[in-house]
Amino acid sequence: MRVTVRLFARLRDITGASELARDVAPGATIGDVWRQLAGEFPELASYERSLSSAINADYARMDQVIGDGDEIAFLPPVSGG
Amino acid sequence: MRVTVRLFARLRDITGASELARDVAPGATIGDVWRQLAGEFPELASYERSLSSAINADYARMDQVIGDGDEIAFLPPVSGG
Amino acid sequence: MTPPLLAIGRDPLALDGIAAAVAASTGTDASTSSGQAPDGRDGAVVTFLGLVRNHNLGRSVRYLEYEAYEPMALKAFERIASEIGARWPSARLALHHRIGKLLVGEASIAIATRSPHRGDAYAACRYAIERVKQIAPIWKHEFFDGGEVWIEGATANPDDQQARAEAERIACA
Amino acid sequence: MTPPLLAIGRDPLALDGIAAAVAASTGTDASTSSGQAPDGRDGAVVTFLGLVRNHNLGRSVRYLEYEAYEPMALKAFERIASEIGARWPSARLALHHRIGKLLVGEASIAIATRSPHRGDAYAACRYAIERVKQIAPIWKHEFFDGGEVWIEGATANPDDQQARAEAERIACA
Repeated sequence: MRVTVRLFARLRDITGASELARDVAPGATIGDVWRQLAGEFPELASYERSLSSAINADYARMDQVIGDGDEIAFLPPVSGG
Repeated sequence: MRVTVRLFARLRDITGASELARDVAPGATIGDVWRQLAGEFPELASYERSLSSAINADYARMDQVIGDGDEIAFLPPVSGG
Repeated sequence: MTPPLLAIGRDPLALDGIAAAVAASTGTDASTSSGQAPDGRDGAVVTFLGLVRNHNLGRSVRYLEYEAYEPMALKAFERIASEIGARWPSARLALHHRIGKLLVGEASIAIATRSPHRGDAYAACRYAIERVKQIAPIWKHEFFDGGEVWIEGATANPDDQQARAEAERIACA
Repeated sequence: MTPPLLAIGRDPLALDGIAAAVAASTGTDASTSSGQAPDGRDGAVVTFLGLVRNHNLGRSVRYLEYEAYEPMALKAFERIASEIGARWPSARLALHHRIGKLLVGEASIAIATRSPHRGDAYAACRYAIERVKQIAPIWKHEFFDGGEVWIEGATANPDDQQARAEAERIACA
């Protein structure tokens, strides 16, 4: 199962990519994707507590199960306005 | 001693004039001018309690003594904005 | 030419004009203008437009006529700018009031405030309109279907500290 | 052509544009637009501009770069419009956010609200900016003399009722 991962602001700087493709197991949650990424990019770990996440541009909890082709986004604390 | 009296909004409608010249005795107060006018135009009397007054475009109390050539203004409750 | 910070007159009001006026102002109090470019200090601009409504107290409004004691109204605006300078020292104010005949939907008053932080700009802008309604010698004559009436509010003496405190209470969350 | 009520993009923001957008909106909730002329119902327009400041936390700011998750930001704006429609049913909202490189003094966000009475317009306008700062997936990258830093606020889940109540508390005097 393949998903697109979108990364913003400092998360994008850390990973060096605004968009990544990742293979995940069926039944995987957003949290599983996050832990996989945090394994690749240890600097991400400090965002564990302040992070928000989304599926297909809607806020979603880390325990939400994802589907094939979903767009997963990880959002550091926002600073718009 | 001669003063100019400025009247606004409904006070102007009642008196039929936006500006009147009136002779007053030395030592007269704004209140004296008002009572003189209210004698001429009895409809003014209902404004006794809600009225504001000014001398030379500055708010002033009814007991303030006026001088020759002053511009006295009587202001009904305001409704700008 | 930059519009004046405080004005009363017959010309239609525009948001851009009032915002340009306050943007051109500098200094530490709201009543000071020097025509200089804004200096990057301000993070917030708040504007208010008061519009003529088509209904008032159940009456169908056709149009309004605003009348003012103009030199005294300008003094009232200066007083309001000075009060804002005392209460919100970093805020700047521009305030234009229109008089004469105004149709439904037209703006009778335009206010703009700027300050480093948005809380002060919102509060100063709200305070300005509350104080205009309290102390500016301006009156609206309402022409509605079936008649006309002078609107009379509740004049506060500008030195009435209770009225001023009420305007401040409304302005400050 | 009337500007959209809710938008995010790279074009400079203008007060007149946001005011025209909200003026063209009609209907009973802030998220509805029909392009019709205003109907004389509204007596108040409040606008807010957020400007890039030259100083932040003691740093001399050279410029900002705003980044957004655009489709999700638009959804956040729609949510805010809907919240305003629920809390202030007679208020209408327009909200434009700019992204990309912004120089000191330029506007990053423009908000306009209209309503029959000024209290609702002020409150809805203030609520909108507070909520944007809480829930819109937008980030500022600050470039200052000597370095750069991503600004990180405190994201609130949009369903976080405590954050929403706090925005409402700030908005309502």
